[in-house]
Amino acid sequence: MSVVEKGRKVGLSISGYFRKLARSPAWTYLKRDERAWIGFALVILVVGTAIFADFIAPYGINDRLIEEAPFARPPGGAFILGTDSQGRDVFSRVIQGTRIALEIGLLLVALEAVIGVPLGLMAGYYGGKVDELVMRAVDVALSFPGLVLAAAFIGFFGSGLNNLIIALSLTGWAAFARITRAQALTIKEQPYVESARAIGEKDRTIISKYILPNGISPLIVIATMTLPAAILLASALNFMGLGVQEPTPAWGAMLTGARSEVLDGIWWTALFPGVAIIITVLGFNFLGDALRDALDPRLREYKYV
Amino acid sequence: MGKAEGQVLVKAENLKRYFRVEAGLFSRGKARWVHAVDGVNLHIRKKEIFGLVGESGCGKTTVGKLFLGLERPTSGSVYFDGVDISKLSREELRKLRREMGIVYQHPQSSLNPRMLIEETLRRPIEIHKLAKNEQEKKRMILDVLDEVGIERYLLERYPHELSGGQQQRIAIARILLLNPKFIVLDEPTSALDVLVQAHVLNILSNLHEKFGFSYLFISHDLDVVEHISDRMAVMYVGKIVELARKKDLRRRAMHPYTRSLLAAVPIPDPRKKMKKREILRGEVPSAISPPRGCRFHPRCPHAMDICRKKEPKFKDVGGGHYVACYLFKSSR
Amino acid sequence: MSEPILRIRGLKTYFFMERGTVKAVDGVDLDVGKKQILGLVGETGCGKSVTAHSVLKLVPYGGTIVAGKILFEGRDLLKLSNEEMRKVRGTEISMIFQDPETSLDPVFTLGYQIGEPIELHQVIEQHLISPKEVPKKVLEALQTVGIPDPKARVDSYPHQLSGGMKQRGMIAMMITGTPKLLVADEPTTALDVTIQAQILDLMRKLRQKLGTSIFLITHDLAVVAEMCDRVAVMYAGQLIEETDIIPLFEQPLHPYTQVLINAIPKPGAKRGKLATIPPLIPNLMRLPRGCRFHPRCPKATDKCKRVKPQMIEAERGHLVRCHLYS
Amino acid sequence: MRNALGLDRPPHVRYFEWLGGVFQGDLGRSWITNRPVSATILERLPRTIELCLAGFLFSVAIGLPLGIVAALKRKTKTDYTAMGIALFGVSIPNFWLGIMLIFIFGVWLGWGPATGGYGGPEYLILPALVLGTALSGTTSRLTRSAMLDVLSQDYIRAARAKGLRERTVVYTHALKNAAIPIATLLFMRLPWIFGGAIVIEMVFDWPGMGLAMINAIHTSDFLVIQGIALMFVVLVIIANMLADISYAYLNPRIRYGMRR
Repeated sequence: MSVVEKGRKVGLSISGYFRKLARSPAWTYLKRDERAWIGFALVILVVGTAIFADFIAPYGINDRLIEEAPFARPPGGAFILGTDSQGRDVFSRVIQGTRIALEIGLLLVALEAVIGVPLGLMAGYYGGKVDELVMRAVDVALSFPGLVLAAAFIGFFGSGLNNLIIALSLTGWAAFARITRAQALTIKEQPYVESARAIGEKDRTIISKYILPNGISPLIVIATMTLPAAILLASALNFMGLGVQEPTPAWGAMLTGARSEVLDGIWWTALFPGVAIIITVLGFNFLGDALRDALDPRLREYKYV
Repeated sequence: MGKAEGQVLVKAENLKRYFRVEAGLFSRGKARWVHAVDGVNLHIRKKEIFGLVGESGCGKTTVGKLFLGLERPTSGSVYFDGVDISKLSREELRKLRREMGIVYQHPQSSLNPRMLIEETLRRPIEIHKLAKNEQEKKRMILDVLDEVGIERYLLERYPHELSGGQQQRIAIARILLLNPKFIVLDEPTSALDVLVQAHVLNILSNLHEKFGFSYLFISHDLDVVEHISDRMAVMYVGKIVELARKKDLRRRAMHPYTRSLLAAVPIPDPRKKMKKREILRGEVPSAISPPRGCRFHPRCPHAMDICRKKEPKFKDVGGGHYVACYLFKSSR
Repeated sequence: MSEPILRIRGLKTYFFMERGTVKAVDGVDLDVGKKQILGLVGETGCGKSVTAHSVLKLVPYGGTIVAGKILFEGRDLLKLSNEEMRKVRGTEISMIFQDPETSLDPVFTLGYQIGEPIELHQVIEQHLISPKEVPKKVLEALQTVGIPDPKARVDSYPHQLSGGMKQRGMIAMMITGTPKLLVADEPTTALDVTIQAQILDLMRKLRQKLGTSIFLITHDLAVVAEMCDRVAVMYAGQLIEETDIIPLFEQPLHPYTQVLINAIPKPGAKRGKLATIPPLIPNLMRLPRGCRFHPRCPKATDKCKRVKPQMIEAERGHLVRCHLYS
Repeated sequence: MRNALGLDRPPHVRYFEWLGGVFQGDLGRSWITNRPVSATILERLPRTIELCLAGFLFSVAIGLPLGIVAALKRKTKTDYTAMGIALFGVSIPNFWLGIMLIFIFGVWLGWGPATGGYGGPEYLILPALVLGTALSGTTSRLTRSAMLDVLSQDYIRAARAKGLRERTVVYTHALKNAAIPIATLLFMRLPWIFGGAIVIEMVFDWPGMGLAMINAIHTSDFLVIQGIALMFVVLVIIANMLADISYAYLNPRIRYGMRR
């Protein structure tokens, strides 16, 4: 009896999910993948910086620290990454920018998943007219360059953080919808779904207990890989002045004026926000790649013995 | 036919199931139809093991699904215990599910990979509210484990941590919990090695003995079907060509296709090598555009003019032996 | 029996994985005689397929041949360079695979794929024929394997052919060099029984017509009974019994072979009474001490748990690896 | 003034009027410069295409060999290095890379036109290089996985079993099969280049459609935004058609239908 009780508890608890994960081949693979560790370390660094930004940043983002020209001073002394053309500390602004980048990335991915996943599930499981309609929309959204559409949207409705996120989600949801639909379609055909129907499960239970849990892995991968792409896109829009506005220290926005500044030899205002973007994006990309390979059994180990 | 042989449990009447296929990129809109099941009549009695043999794509799996209402027929009816299940609503059918079950070919994919074995076995009890309390649920699960010879510690495993034979026995256990009257076994041993196959076949036979289920045993393996069945039928391109008691089917095989099939099956006895037997030429035609007349005529060594024009009727030639071929006359 | 065409001695092929070493083939000795059909049977994962691939030195990614000799007409294939070995493949030794659906390249026509080895081996390397004769040779190969209307089929892509035709096409592609040895890895497992009968028949005819020896790997004892002259039974990376076809079915010596033969459903076998043994799949990373089969063996003794049995000749030409006969 | 521009009428009416004009080749006039939008587009489209094409070619020239080598040397240092480079390529913001290259080559080394602009090949090299970098990362990752997929197929094993040279196995059989997904996905990702071009044009002052669009956004020149967005839609449709055609051309299953 005790075995059953134990099994029951494990089956339902969260620790059960991790036990399952720890026993799965994907996890053993992931643990041995250096990319996973590099990615994990970088992501921890970035997230930690975002959380403790107020403690790390020595100055406020808008403090004008240099009284006389030239306001842009090279790295050294009190300002380890130098100051910008308005005499503000580059280091503090880069640190505070981490929060904005993550905020945009996470909000965007969450919004895209909230739109895309249910649509994909419905299209895949029920098929028919719903499917056709959703897939037509997905095709259009996927083939359109997100940046162009976002720029046009902002051109008509104005800039700002909210519009930036809405503008980018106009195309971004489609990736989630397509993957979810593909998952639902494949899983629906699996004998275990049909045998669930054969023992009398309801549609609702089949979707929640059979299809979604089995299709979650690629969604995690997609989310992990969408996040860095979203951060890059957002920074490009910020750079073009179409996203968040001064004096908010978004990394992309900090580079807007940098192009003319490098012509005067002021390279530090351009270099460091870019490095921050690269670290963040690289971290999530490493993690995403490792996850994808771990969760895609085709690439794992050897084909047969 | 002899009523003494037991009452009819499941019956198919002129059962048809067509599937739509899109023709391809450059000929959109011209949908074609796969005639997967094209007019099948058969019945299965209570406590009977009925075997259905045929080559891949002949429609035998679809017959199994139609019998359980997992597929809806294009036309014709399936009666289960006198009720026409093709007329039931989704919800009525769902409730009827506890009377029947299905076991699939690939055991690993017929168990939810994200469910512990324990929960997999718990689901049927919960769906149909078969137990009064937690205590009873546990007892039911442990009882059914004993039936299929699975050890208790496997309950807290996931399907991928079990061997193929163990997975298949769990799939059987899940059905036993419902205590159904009728079970469709769709190639249940085809993916297993011969020793594991023997094990699973033994378990199925013993359970049948003990609980008196009716089985529809579907397989491409004539020897396996013959081993386990009471009566058996041979399918070819959506139609049943011959149906008989198992002893009669081998000894008194009539339809030329049945005979070729029997000749083609390798025999595990080196003194009976097939060298001298005739080998059937050609391949199974597409179910999208099956041949006119008798579907076997392009490959049949005895094909006559009439075979090319008109489809032969499925007729009783005596002793519950049915055949669809012009070479034989009805007993009536 | 005359000098065998293929002699395998002490072959070991291991897969080095991060979780441990899989001894897929662990000391196999085997002879294939001239014009003989030798069967290698065993359950999934016993190493029979890896043995077949080792003969052509085409072990899947991750595997290595660590020891042994593979003597083909006296030459040790394991000592050949990659380039020398390549020239052996497709001319002297060929291989046919299990799944015809995936073994033909989908983007080339059947004729091109059959012509490829002819052009490379017979025109470029051996200067046997002129390039103009290649199409004729392709047609000949198609005729040999009995593809109907070969002229039309030359320009077909694989997706335009049925399963049986694909398998014939693959065989045609592999016999263009009239190989002396054909390694067939489960050649009919993916086929329907009427097609299987056709392909088995074709293989027998090829042996007669071209004098090819066949090394047939299968899990199906009935196919073995139909095809083979001699049979080896493999269990957990080792051979456990080797004998001529009739004695194998009529006086199997090893307990494993005995169960294997009695587990096949045969006309007359009583329902529910097939022979079985505990369905434990041997783990090739952690093999039991003593005899590898002892945990499942109905006749196991204490000795079996401790001492590794050797292959011995129990009767003339009948080898077995079991303490019962020592 | 409001009357002349038609701003007194409701937006949807104006939109349908504009749409009606589109079919006659009339995209309206910019309210800033009073130039016909179609004239602006015709002037700037070739420049954007020139930039995109150069970037695309660069990305294929770098990405394809990198991906093939990585797949052939799977799980070796070469593979890890190649894929590390590729991952770096997709992780660098292209506008930042542009700025850095301007600083290094234009300002620091003084090798080229630091201010950007449009002119001879010396103006094209840097923007094309930057535009191609991210895409070459994607291309090589794509090529690698497509090649790995193909190399594990049974027909590759069969090709080896008939004694073909490794060269032939890889460059005839594997590459021709891998070309199907690679070409399709590359063409499908062509629109991404157009997206990238907007930013790059701004960094390098390249007077293409992207720069015109950004200027229009900053000046709320709606008809110009609308016209250019429409032009991008057309480019996207063309890219998708190219993807379909290449797929059908490379894949005999489509070329010869599914008849059996």
